[in-house]
Amino acid sequence: MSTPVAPPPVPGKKVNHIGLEPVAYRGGKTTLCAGCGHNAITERIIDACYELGVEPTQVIKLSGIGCSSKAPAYFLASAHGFNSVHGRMPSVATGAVVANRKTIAIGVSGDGDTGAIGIGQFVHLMRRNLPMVYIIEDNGCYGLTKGQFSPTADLGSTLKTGVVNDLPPIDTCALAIELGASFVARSFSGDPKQLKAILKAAISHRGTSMIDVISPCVTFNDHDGSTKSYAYVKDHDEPLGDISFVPYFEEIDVDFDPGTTTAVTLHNGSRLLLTKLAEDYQPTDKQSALRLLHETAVRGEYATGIIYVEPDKQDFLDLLGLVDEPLAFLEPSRVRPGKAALDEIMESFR
Amino acid sequence: MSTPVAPPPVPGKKVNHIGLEPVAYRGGKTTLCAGCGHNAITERIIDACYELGVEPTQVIKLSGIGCSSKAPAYFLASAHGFNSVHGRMPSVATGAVVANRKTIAIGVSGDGDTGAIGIGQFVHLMRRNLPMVYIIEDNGCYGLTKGQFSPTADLGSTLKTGVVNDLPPIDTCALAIELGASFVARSFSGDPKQLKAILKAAISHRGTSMIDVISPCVTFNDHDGSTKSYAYVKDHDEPLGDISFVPYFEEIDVDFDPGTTTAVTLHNGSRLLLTKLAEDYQPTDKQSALRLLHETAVRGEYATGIIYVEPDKQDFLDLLGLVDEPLAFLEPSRVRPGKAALDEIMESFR
Amino acid sequence: MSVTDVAEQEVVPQSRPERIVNDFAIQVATVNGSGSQTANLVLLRSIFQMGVPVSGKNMFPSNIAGLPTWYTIRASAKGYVGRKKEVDFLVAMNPETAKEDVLTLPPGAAVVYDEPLKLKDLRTDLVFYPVPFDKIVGGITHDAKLRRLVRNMIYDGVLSRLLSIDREQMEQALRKQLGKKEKAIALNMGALTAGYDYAEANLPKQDPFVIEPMNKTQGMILIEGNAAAAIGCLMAGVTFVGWYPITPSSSLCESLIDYLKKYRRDPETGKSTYAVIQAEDEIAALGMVIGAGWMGARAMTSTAGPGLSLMAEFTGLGYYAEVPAVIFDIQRCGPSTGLPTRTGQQDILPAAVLSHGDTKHPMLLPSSVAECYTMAMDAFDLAERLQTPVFVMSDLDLGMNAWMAQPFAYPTRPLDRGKRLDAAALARLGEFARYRDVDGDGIPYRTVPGDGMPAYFTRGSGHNELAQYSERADDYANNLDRLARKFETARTLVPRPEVDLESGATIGLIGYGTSHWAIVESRDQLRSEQGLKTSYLRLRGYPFTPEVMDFIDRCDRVYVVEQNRDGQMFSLLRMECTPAQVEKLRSVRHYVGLPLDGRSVTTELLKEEQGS
Amino acid sequence: MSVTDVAEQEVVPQSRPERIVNDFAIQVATVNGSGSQTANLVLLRSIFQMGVPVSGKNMFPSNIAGLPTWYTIRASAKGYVGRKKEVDFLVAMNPETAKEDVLTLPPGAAVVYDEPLKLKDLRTDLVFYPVPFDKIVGGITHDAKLRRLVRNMIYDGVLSRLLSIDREQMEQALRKQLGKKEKAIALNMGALTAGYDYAEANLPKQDPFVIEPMNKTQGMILIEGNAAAAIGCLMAGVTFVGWYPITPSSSLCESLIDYLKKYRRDPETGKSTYAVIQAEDEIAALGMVIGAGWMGARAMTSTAGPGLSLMAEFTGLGYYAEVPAVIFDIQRCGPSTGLPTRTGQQDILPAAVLSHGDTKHPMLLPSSVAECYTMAMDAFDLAERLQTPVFVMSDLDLGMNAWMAQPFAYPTRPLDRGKRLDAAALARLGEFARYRDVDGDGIPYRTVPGDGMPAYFTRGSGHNELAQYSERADDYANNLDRLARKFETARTLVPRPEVDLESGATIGLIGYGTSHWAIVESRDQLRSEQGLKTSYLRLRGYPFTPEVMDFIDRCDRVYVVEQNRDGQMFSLLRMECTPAQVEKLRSVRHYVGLPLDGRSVTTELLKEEQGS
Ligand SMILES: Cc1ncc(C[n+]2csc(CCOP(=O)(O)OP(=O)(O)O)c2C)c(N)n1
Ligand SMILES: Cc1ncc(C[n+]2csc(CCOP(=O)(O)OP(=O)(O)O)c2C)c(N)n1
Ligand code: SF4
Ligand code: SF4
Ligand SMILES: [Mg+2]
Ligand SMILES: [Mg+2]
Repeated sequence: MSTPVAPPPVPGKKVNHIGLEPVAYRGGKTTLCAGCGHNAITERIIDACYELGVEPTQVIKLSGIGCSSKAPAYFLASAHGFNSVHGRMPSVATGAVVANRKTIAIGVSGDGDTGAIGIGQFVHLMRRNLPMVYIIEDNGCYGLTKGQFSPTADLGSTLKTGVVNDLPPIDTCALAIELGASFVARSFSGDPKQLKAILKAAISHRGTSMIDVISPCVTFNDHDGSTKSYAYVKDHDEPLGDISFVPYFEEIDVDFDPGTTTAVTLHNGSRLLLTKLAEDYQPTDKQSALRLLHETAVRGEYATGIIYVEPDKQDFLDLLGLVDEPLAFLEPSRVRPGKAALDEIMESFR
Repeated sequence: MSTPVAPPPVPGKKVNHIGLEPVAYRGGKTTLCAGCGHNAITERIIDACYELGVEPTQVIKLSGIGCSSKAPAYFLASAHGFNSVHGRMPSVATGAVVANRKTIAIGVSGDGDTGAIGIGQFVHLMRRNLPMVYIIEDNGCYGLTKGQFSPTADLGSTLKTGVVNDLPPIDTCALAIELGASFVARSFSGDPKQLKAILKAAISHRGTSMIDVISPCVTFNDHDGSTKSYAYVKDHDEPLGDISFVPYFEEIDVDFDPGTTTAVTLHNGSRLLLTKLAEDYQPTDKQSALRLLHETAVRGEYATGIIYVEPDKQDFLDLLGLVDEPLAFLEPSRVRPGKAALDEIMESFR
Repeated sequence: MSVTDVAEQEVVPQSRPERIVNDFAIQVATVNGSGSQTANLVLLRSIFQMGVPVSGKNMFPSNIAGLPTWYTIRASAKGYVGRKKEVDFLVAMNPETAKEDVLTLPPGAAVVYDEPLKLKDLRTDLVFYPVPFDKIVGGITHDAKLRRLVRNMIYDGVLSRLLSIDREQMEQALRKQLGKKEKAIALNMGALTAGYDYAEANLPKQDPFVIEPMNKTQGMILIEGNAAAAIGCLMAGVTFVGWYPITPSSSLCESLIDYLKKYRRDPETGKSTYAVIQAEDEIAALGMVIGAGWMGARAMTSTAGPGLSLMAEFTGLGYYAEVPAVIFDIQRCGPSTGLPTRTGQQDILPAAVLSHGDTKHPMLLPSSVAECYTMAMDAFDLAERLQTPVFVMSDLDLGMNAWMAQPFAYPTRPLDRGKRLDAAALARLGEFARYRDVDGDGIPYRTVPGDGMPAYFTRGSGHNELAQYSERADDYANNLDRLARKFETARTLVPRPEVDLESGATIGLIGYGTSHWAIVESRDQLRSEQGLKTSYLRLRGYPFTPEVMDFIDRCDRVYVVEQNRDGQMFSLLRMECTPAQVEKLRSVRHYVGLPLDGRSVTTELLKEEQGS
Repeated sequence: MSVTDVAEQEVVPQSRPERIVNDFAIQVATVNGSGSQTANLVLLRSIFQMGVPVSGKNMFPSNIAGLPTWYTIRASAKGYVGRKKEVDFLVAMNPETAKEDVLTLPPGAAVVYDEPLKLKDLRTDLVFYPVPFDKIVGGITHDAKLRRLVRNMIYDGVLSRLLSIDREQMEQALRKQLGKKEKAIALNMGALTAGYDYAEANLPKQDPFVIEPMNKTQGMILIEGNAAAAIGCLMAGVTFVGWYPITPSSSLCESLIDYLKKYRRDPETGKSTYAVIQAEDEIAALGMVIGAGWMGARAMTSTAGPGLSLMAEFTGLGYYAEVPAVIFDIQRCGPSTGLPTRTGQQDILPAAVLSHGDTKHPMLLPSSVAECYTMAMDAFDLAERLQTPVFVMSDLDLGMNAWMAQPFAYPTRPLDRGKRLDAAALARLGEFARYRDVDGDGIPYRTVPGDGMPAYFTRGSGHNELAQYSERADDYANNLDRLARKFETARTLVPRPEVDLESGATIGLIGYGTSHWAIVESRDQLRSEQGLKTSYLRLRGYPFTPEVMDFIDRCDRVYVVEQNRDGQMFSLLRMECTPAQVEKLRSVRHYVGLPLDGRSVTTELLKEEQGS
């Protein structure tokens, strides 16, 4: 059966505060490339859920289509999952969360899934402030269809084929803030400490928690202008002539202090500048959050951390004024009005 | 025939600098409600094109679906027009402009057409900075389908049926600036002087000119909390019981000095606060433009004027590196490579 | 009337009898946005209240105000409620169309018209009643806005006099329309009376048309199909609605919102036992429905052609991931944007096979407002029973026009929530295999998040019985075969057709949806005018049930009557019928955007019969 | 091989002859991302260079690295290039699938395997050749990454020895593959030689399979259908491409981009005579194409099932607004997401009737890479001639696998830009009426912005001949009738079928697309094994041309062979055929995601024949 039930905790074994072992938070074996940033994010989701003591069966996992969107199969095996269609996970999540308000929804998307085909649904999800965690596993390319640019690709980056990206990237964090998401963060798949902390905060937040996680595609993402770029390596290391060959990479790990900037060298040799928000950064002002994003972007840096949060904003379920019980489980007597109601209605048409 | 050719100018008659009379810029008879803001915008488009001396046959007029999207039929009768499908005009415009770079494209959309179903294509159009004028005729509702909320409806506004809008509006100007549009303005259908001036600037700009024009729907848009709202009037003036009745209104005109805030009372009695940008406002800084939008929004005001402009930004046609001639009109010899090319290609597969 | 198809010339003008009682069509030609709806509905309702079977059809333009619009009221002692092509009594208020409207009338018709239009001289074979509306309205109120508004009520008064429609019934109908707005009622009654008085004083009756009381509408209601469907959804216990406005479907969700607000708020907390979300488009609307249905909610959406097209991808996902969803398609005419305010049955074939990659879907085919109500409930039960998207194919004519009906009966059947795995079932089956055909009907058991049963991973992609990802050929083929089996099960569950086998008839008719009303009338015409007996099968569901094939077998020739160009149901039948059955099938198609009328069916059928 | 359908047990294992020359299938089972593509293509190409007809089929998973993948190379002296179900020679490199791969082999097959997999004892009726790949690769390089990469080249060396494939041809093929990368070539040749040497020293030949030189591929090319289609688009003078990546269609636009860059830049300015835009999704991709086509550019997009579904609304707009557009559908298996890396012909019916509100579309049906090339050109001509969206229905098997072909001929026909109004035509016609059927073929004249001719207003909505907005019934019906007439004109313009009438044959086969190759082989099997003669019609376009009906008339029974569950082309035929023709039609369907093979057709047909 596809959903192993967690074995009863053995005394002395490591368990969390609801008595579950880490294994209860694991999922199927990944089919992503070794070293793919997405796998690291999966691990952090597992860690965060374990440490928070989230009840796995209370979680629903949703995604669109892409390498990233496969991730929900790789964590929380005992949670229901829905790998839906490309770019339209937000609508499926909206229906699902509204139908059962007791669930914790974790959505995983890609930068193509969200930024291209899915940007319309993304905009409206953010605007609704639907309570869910929305993770973009952001590698600036379409991994699953073999490396085309996504709308978060950096200006001037090049494809393996030499095509140069001429369009400016969409900043999903700035967009989410502009549109009304009440928790907006950015992190890096290779920064386990920060990412886990953000995920825990995101799961605990009530409202849309949007996290853009930079998550390098070791197979296709490829920045030009670096002498160690994939293109460069390919030219100078001739045996790599097989286009179907996927090199094996170790995952990258970084750990740096809040308030500092660190440079990460990616597998293809390109450099990523990460600026960690200082501990005293106040993420409650929209204007400063947007300014921060623009200023770091101009410097070619990514600001990471919790960029904006509005803890008390009404979420979509509040706005809908739903009963406390999940809509999906209401008794027939509560959803089919009595005969008197029908009679009254009929009378109005007489 | 649907496209009357402008009569040769009569000496002594009023003509513009390319020798055309105002009538050459007119279109079919409007089928919109009397007093609809959209009609006023149509008039300003006619004025602006006439005064600029735009060659009407060089213009293409594009739209999605909605009352607003009918507008292209009502100006420049001798220009080709395309009333396409709901929310997808940006893609049609993209194909059209790229296919013939010599055209001047004027797109007309609604707030539902752009903000709801079309927001994804809007985002990507802005990002591409496609040279065209993109006008949103913004009434905060779906006129053509009888008054449902659109995503630009104000928080707390009510439908005729009493439904209250709980979601915050999307600010299409802030979004356009964030996404890379190089000319972003807001105006009011009832401010002919400002609107015409903005339209002239927009047509003259090279890149995407996005103009959000507040354009009241006299038939359906209806703000609560005003004792003169449509709902209020309906309650207190009982004969208005007919749901198919559309009141007849005169168009509203305002004209006010830069730097002041003007309150406009709409037909339904609700008030609109317009802040006209001071003459020394510098619309070239993204950050200040965004700040301005947010600050005025918080005060419940609309800032009108040219909010942001980046005159030298490369447009999409530059990025594509197209030949100077329209792609649509290239000679067969320029688009079908010679036999040598095919031979060379065949050789590569041998 | 300028937009309608012109009455066939073959219908030989007979010399009219002196009195034509309760059997004629009134058409009111106005400009939309001019507030004629109240006047028209009062007219309709007062005839209805007099016990005379009646139907009303609104032909309105795709804008909000200022374009021609026509409202046709047909009184029919025999109970015909389909469209009647010939207009007998015209009320010409619209200068733009008046001339053409008059020119297309059959001889002997009567015309009430706004005097300044000077229509009198257009023809000599009609009865003309000029009415100086502006002058009359001047005597009623000085407020210009109100004048425009009550002007239309004057023609109600004129007609009340000319057609002998009880003025008290008119007042009662007006009160029904306007509720407690006494001032408005008084004003409108004033206009009505003024019209009546004018007619009495100036317009001697010259035409044969009169309304006389009957008792054929006792206890009945007058309701639009969309409202009826909304009531069905309410009674079906819908808990989730995701929608996007589109004509002619919006009023379904909008009525539903009203009912939900009134009848589905928790009496203690005031909180809602439902959610309605106006989505950003139809893709999102169906996406939400799929999400909610997957979660176990009774979820639905409603749309029209362009929305149907946009729902193609998600419908395929629903089919393969096996998620219940109810989709109302209130069909309109043509493409995006087509003629959004005209009717048709043009989405039948696309809906049946919507999406790519081998998909087919059950459809319910309501003909009446009563079926809009019952089939809404059927649709939810079927969707959950079959775990698949189910389409309810209504149309503009049914959805947006007022139809007579017996009051709807309270449902006796409990909600069918389908095969949901519970502890007992799990114990019995030993193991949960989401996509295993345990019962041989192709329908597997499902669990939903939060029900305490085992989870599974849902995907459109290839999967095995355990819902595990699989690209294996055998898994793929097995799954497809099971889905095909499930479609065979659907065949046993969709509503059976209504069959009327006439003894001695060799000709059969197959129809569905609103075409029904034209067929009923056409059969009578064929019988009375040609002595031609016909049998009739009205389809109520797809896939086709065995009765359909039986019916064809019993006939020599079968005419499939429908409102589209391509013979879409005819094509679906052709795909399944035996050659002998195909041999018998003929296609009768109507595609002008206006509801099908009996005469067109009769003419078309006779033409074919002469050929065959 | 675990994901494929298992070879039928009915195929009685015959005692194999001692030498089987140029008539067997090699299958290489690896893990994707392990870089086996070079080794496999070198193998394919070297056999091809030896003059032996060959085909290669890649069965790859829907991820990027780490899952099982199979590459099958079929050598066939007779020139069969369809799939062969039985694998004769397995190269087992993947521990995960090795066991099942071996267990499903027919008796007498040979297995080269990675020694540690210990497959020898699984069966006694096979020939096993263990090869210690890691040990051998250790002797070639010390760089771990390079080792993983060239490891696969070793099996090429082993096969070169065992199957007598010329090592020089292998080197040449390798050079073709790697271009001028001397270091890479040297390294790979080292691995190849090491494999060869190992086999020579340790693996005495025990199986019957050998490759011997022939001269059947002289002058031919090896090319994938998507590349061929791209070349066709290039030669068709495409100027606008709007696309969105999706397997298996991406490589069409990606190859096209390469060609356009090389051959369509202005020699003087370096500027492009084309534009390619990666759209934000398929709706936008087709929207752009419609915009560009409306403007007069030759515009196209390419997609697969999920994208087709998303294009439904715009396709209907294109149909009704009469805008040329070329849409390639490289069909894959199942729904969204389905099996994106498996093949099928499952979008035929949805594409034919895509969109709502009475629509139907011409389709071109390429079977070969040559037709991918020619039909790409045909599609642009047809789209402009007919002013409508035209679909080219390819599939994954054709689009992404390498096929032999004669080099493509340079087009002799000039571009057909269709009925564009010019001054002369305007003078002749007197007036421009965008939607008037001047020539009786349903095709009106058009103008485009900037051509100096009169403008018109384009809309999906109802319009009259002058392109003016109209909701009139007669305008609507006239327009629909003209569009139907235009579809009849399309019938005369789409490519005619290829018909092979065998004298004395009573049975006919109808096929299209890649099913062709299985049908060719099946016909030979039927003839040689059963003495059963068959006639054959290969569809090349839709709507059906008269030849199709003629063909059916000439046969007693006609089997429609296709790769989907629902018999989609069979259904389209049933929709149009006379009852007598329907009587003859049978459906042979194959829907496992893998290319159809001749044996399956033969078996299925014989089963039906016995039944009939
Ligand atoms: C409608 C549709 N169009 C296209 C595709 C093909 N497709 C699959 S994944 C993908 C892009 C994935 O990119 P991203 O979301 O960034 O995920 P990544 O693989 O990079 O993690 C595309 C275009 C599809 N599945 N469905
Ligand atoms: C795919 C699709 N969905 C829905 C509709 C119905 N529809 C027509 S116009 C419109 C909204 C128009 O609102 P807006 O763009 O704000 O224009 P307005 O009428 O207010 O000017 C809708 C929902 C449609 N035509 N197509
Ligand atoms: S292709 Fe890129 S994104 Fe996809 S799994 Fe591999 S590394 Fe990750
Ligand atoms: S309904 Fe509103 S938006 Fe539409 S035409 Fe009338 S006033 Fe304008
Ligand atoms: Mg990505
Ligand atoms: Mg609007």
